[in-house]
Amino acid sequence: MTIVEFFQTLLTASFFAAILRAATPMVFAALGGLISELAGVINVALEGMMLIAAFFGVVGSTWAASVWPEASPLFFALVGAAAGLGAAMLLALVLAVFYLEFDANLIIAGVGINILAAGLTVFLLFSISGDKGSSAGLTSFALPTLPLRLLQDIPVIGGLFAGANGNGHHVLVYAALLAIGLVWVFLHKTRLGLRLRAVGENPDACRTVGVPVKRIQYVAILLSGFLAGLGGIYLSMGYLTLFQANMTAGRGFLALAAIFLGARSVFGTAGAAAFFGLASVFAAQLGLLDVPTAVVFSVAPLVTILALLAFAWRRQRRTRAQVAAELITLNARRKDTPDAQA
Amino acid sequence: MSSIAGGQGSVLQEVIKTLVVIVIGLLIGMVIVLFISEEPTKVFDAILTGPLPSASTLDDGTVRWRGMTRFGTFLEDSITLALVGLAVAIPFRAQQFSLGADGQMFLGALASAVVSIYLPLPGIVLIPLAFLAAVIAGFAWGWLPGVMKARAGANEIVTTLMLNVIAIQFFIYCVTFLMLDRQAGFIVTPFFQDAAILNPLIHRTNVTWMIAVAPLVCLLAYLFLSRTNMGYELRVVGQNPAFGRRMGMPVDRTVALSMALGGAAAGMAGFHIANAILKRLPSDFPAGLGFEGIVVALLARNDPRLILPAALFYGYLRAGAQVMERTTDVSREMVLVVQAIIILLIVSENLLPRLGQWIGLGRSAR
Amino acid sequence: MQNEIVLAVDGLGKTYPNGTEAVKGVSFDLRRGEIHAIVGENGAGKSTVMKMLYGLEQPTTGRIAVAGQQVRLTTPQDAIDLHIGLVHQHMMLLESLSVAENIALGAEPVRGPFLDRAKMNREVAEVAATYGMNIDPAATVARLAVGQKQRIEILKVLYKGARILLLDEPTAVLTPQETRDLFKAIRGLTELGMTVVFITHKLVEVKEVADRVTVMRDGQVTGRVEPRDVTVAKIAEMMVGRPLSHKPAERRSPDLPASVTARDLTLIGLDGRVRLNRVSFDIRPGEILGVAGVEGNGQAALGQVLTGLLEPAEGAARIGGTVFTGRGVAAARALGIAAIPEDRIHDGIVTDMSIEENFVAAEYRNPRFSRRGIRDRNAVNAATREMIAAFGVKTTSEQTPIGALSGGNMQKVVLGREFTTQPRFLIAAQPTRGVDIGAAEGLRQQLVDLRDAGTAVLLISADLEETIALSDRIIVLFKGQIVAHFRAEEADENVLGLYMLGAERKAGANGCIDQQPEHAHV
Amino acid sequence: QDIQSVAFFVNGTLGDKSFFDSAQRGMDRLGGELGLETRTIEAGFDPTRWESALVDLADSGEYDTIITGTFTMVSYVEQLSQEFPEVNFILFDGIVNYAECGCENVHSILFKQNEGSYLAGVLAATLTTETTDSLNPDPVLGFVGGMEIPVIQDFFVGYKAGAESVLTGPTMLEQYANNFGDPAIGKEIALAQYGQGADIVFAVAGGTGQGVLEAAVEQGRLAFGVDSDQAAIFAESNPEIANRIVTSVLKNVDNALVSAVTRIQAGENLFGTAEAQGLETGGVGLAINDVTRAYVSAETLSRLDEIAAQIIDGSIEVPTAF
Ligand SMILES: Nc1ncnc2c1ncn2[C@@H]1O[C@H](COP(=O)(O)OP(=O)(O)OP(=O)(O)O)[C@@H](O)[C@H]1O
Ligand SMILES: Nc1ncnc2c1ncn2[C@@H]1O[C@H](COP(=O)(O)OP(=O)(O)OP(=O)(O)O)[C@@H](O)[C@H]1O
Ligand SMILES: [Mg+2]
Ligand SMILES: [Mg+2]
Repeated sequence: MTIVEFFQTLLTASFFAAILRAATPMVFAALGGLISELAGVINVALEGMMLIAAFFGVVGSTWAASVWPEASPLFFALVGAAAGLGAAMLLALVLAVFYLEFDANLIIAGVGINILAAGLTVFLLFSISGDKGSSAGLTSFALPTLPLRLLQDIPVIGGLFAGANGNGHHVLVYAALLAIGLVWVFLHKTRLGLRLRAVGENPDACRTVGVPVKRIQYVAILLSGFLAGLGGIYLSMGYLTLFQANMTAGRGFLALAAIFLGARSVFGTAGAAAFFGLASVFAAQLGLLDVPTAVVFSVAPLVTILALLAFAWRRQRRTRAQVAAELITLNARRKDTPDAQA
Repeated sequence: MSSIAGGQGSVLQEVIKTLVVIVIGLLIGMVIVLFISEEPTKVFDAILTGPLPSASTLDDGTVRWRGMTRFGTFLEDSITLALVGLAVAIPFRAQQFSLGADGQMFLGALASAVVSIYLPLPGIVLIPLAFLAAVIAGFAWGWLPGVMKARAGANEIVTTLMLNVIAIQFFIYCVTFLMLDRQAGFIVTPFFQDAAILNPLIHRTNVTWMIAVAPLVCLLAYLFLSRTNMGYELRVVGQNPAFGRRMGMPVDRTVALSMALGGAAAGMAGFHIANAILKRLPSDFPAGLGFEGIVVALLARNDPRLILPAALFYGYLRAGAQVMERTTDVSREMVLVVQAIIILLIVSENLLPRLGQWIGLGRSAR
Repeated sequence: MQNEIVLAVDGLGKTYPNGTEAVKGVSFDLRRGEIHAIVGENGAGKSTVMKMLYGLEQPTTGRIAVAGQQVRLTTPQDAIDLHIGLVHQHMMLLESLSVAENIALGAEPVRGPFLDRAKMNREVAEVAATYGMNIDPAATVARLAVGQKQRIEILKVLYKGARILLLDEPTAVLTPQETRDLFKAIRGLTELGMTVVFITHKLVEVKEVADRVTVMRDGQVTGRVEPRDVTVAKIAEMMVGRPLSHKPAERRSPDLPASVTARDLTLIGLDGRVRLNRVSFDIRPGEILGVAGVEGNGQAALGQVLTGLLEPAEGAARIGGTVFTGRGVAAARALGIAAIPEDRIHDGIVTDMSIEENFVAAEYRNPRFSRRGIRDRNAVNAATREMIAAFGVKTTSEQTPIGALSGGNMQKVVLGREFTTQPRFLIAAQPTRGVDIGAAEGLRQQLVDLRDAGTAVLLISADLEETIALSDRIIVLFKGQIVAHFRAEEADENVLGLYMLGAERKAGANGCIDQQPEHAHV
Repeated sequence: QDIQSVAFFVNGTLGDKSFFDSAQRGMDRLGGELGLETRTIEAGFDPTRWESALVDLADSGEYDTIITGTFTMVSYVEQLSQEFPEVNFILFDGIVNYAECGCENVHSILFKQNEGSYLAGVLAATLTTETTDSLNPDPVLGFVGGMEIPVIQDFFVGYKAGAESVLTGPTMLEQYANNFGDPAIGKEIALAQYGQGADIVFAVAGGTGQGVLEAAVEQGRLAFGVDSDQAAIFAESNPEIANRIVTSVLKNVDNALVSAVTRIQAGENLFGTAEAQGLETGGVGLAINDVTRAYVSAETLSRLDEIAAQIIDGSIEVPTAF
């Protein structure tokens, strides 16, 4: 395949759909991470929270099907989703209790949570299905794909809503897009959002005006568990319809990076997560060009690092320019009004 | 987060607290084992005495030692753990949350492999050269995020995680395309030259003179931190960079140096794994050891003097866990779960008082 | 009505978890409409009492009664519900948020889960107007001056309906004029029936404004007086436990050529704001040049430029002819520059390290203390002991973490460290801020001794009394420019205040010796 | 030599739906059918532990025979066979260098996965031309490998040769995921290959391959599985997926192990030798099941049988990656 052909494939709606698909889990997790980061609690355990949600999503749906065999697959999937989200939030609660009650170091506790999730999912998977690798032996149910006919009929951009094969995108893809807006509204338009950001900036100041700092940090960590959980169940009940040991494969860590790459703003973070999605789609497709995958997989982290450096460089250059400009106006002013001095 | 820089509180107090928490963690693990295992006594035996060799007298009266390998695994593992523990502890002392030990270790191993495979030199030169190459590679890969932090304020958690990915992919690329042993049938470099391979000190193990190097490095790290100006700067900058700046200390250089020194220790771990244990490098070199380093650093409260005991303890635990997963019905995943619980408990500065408070609710309410 | 007791504490005690017995059996009461001052040395327990009244700390013993009802205050919200408000010793503001958000935080008007920003701004403006403190609700706090921030702190409390205001050292950073404005506002509040408690180290203020004074020492109440009845010296004696001899430093202006010459120092901040605008001055060896100015007008920036932390955009300062600005801290220190930072905890010490390791920080590379990068711990230890003796640091050992010392003792170590370097030029920023009268006297004497040994000193202090008492000459900074230059004996707090607020300015003023200092007649 | 107790050393974990699981089925049969004492040790994915765990196992003296697989273990087995002459080793999917190490106590079993793949290539090429709803007039065939290693490449080489024996110049998409455990990447790659017009994607990628199967469902295209009969694995739990897996290239490690042990029990001395299991011995093959029969005409099936016979008798020579 030639480069030209390759780039032609990039410009199709299905490529756009692929980016959305790949970005969705990271958008969720990054938004979750952003919320807790803004509340002053960096969440290194996004990975583990996603993983545990992915697992319980699958197991929950299987379980629902065995308990209420006559109900609909959508119901099974919803039960699974609830189980997955519940599990992720439970894990978030563990992190919160250890950090907020037991004064555990946040980063290391996060690492511990990740190990816990990795061990627990495989252990339970084996106990339930007798298989350590994946849940292939279980019948699990995915959340549905939603065609939005009205939007798809819009000329030109309608194609973006077509999804991979005209059936629209997965519900959670829409949910992720919606979540970007909702998180922004939450952070900037609600009382809880204001308090949350205030807690992150100066907890002591909040305490003195009666803002319950600890309670708000609990809420922030649980919310980040909830959003990471959405990312997790998307992986196992949308992107794929199975659980695979360690199937998050570092997406939680990329989500964490996205927060910083996005300069801790909602849209920046979502944009950075989308970029990581793009990079992973590239990684999958560049293979067709005979580029070694090792090179392709290095692109996203490399760009992240370069972007962080570029931010810093631009910031420095901008302040230097600002200082220089101010000096010029200052000198001009001095010349205009020589008697400011005399 | 200040607790992580360590150094405060009496050492004895910290050690006792750590021990109590470890005991609690182990007890919780044992309770779990009681629930899931049908042979709990065998499990406890495996985890507590598994790493030790056993002697048996044969019919002809000769004594046969079995399990030297297990004992060796325990020692080998402890060496690696001590080095990656140091790799985490030194940056932590400067208040840098480096999660980059993994990548640094990969590159250290790779650099050592290049020397060990391709330079036709006698062992007496080759081994020190390979060691040096590993140290320099680790140093450089640690220095990089250090400079980015110091100069550009780039969050080191993010940069080190990203640099890990890059290092690992680079490693895979090198092994797959540049150093591949085409005869092997899997993705691996050729065996190192014999001269580059460290000789085992104990039969059937890979315990080599690295067993002397690891404690020596810990000692050097301790002397560096406590006796040298640079070590002093590192501690000051870790606790209060603004103060360091006002005292005219080279804060940026110190931040970068702390990460680079951590990287050097990680590079040594890479050398140990490459030249003492694997003797060639497969593309699926073990990732995740950096996180184990965090546990060791934590157990040792970032004090280089305690790194070795902590590594030995943790190494023993891990070796016991391996014996357990190989000889009993408890799976390796359960070991991970128990390990995670111990980590969580150990980092909980306030665990005992808070638990006491919860248990004695009635009393504290008064 | 005037005598109605709105709050009473009885036998209040507090032992911190680390064993510090900060407050022991304190009793006092507050009457409606009074201004009640609480004075005491550092660590006397004043802030701790306030925190207990505000629900931030729980008393270990004793009772608190509000309007005759015994109460338990477990969170600030409990106190707020009882109409008690605390303005902290340190500013507690969210710099990135707006004035209105800061003021309303904790009691934000909402519509459902959403903030009602319009209502919030309106209400904040109303409250501000009611109490005569005009302020723009939409402004970002980071951009405001200290005096305005102080006002926000008080509005925060009033907005939440406080009737009892606890003000912990509200005047520490204010000019006399701002202080007077504040007192006027406080008077207004008490006339509306509110009760104000304020803590201060400035006894003159107490005399000026308080209806009653409670004196604390060592966690206990050692005196309850009406300031009308006693002298300042008497209150000071109750605080310290012994009479204080208050003799002003003897001045001697040496007629030597200047050793430190700063010319046209200009600094532009990262946000493009002009922090220093052509600041020029000279200091002779053995001379103290005082800098007066409201916080935020360039004193801190001046200190940071002179210590080498920041590079000036224009201009330079020389010592003995050698430029020492813009070359980094280490270079400046090598030329004999020393500095006492204004924020002791943040910039002056490493709390978790020992006195010894804090002491050696300025000179650890000196061959006295290290050779070839290897530290000589015995030498450090010996020198530390010497310093502890010379400066009278109260400690059990030189290995004690410095964070365990009281503020005054910490400051002694900081001074000890900088003085031991035998500097040619010392920049002393707020050398006695937050230090009690007794310790402050000692520190001032040390400063004077250093001056007498021939060191040039730049004294930056928010305490005008101190500036006037110690300096030989005084410059006033306003918006980064020198607006006046006085001989200290001719300066007067009120006149200085006018310049500090920008109400008066001398065109082209600078602090050079060839510019004849002005006489203080306005 | 008598075999009584057998330990299976897994340099990884079970659950790969691939040859480790297949080998484990063999172990189960050794325990059940032959009544041997068996034990499986999962050493995990950390290569620094493999050598010592294997030594420990040999040293324990509890098992007279150790079974282990993959080329990764070759050098360890070579070394240990000399150190522990009293222990027997059976190595599958790898071969020791008998000339150099002697290895009198090692039996090596290789699989000619290229032969099975050749048949898969023929079948894929036939299907893609028979399928009328093909998007792409030029035949395109996909292949997703786990890692670029000879054992996996061997599958591709055979697959390609088979396809080329039917069609002239089919487009062969060959891509490696660098990972045996990331189904999401597998799915993304497969979607891309389907997007390139591939009707069939052959997944030789362990867990990563499950993503390929899901992509097939989503795109309504076809997939080939590997090692075990993957349609059978999914038949009950997920018929939608099973119905997309036309066939799987089988690597019957279980059969090979059971047969080797049985022959040794019967007195045949296999130690010190290597054997290659191909179509002839039933070590590899194509899974033919209901799904296969639903997609493939009877005549194509019988043609596959003919080709298999030709491979066995040597009239067709299948290229290999080794
Ligand atoms: N959180 C705390 N934990 C332990 N000790 C404390 C704590 N806060 C204050 N202390 C100690 O309690 C004593 C009283 O402190 P407090 O802050 O009440 O003094 P203060 O009178 O307000 O002093 P200052 O004039 O310096 O503000 C001091 O010895 C102080 O070191
Ligand atoms: N050019 C600069 N380069 C780097 N940092 C700067 C620069 N200008 C100002 N800053 C930073 O901004 C902070 C505030 O400076 P600013 O000039 O407002 O202080 P100031 O007016 O002297 O304060 P105050 O007198 O209230 O203590 C300084 O402490 C410094 O850290
Ligand atoms: Mg106080
Ligand atoms: Mg200023």
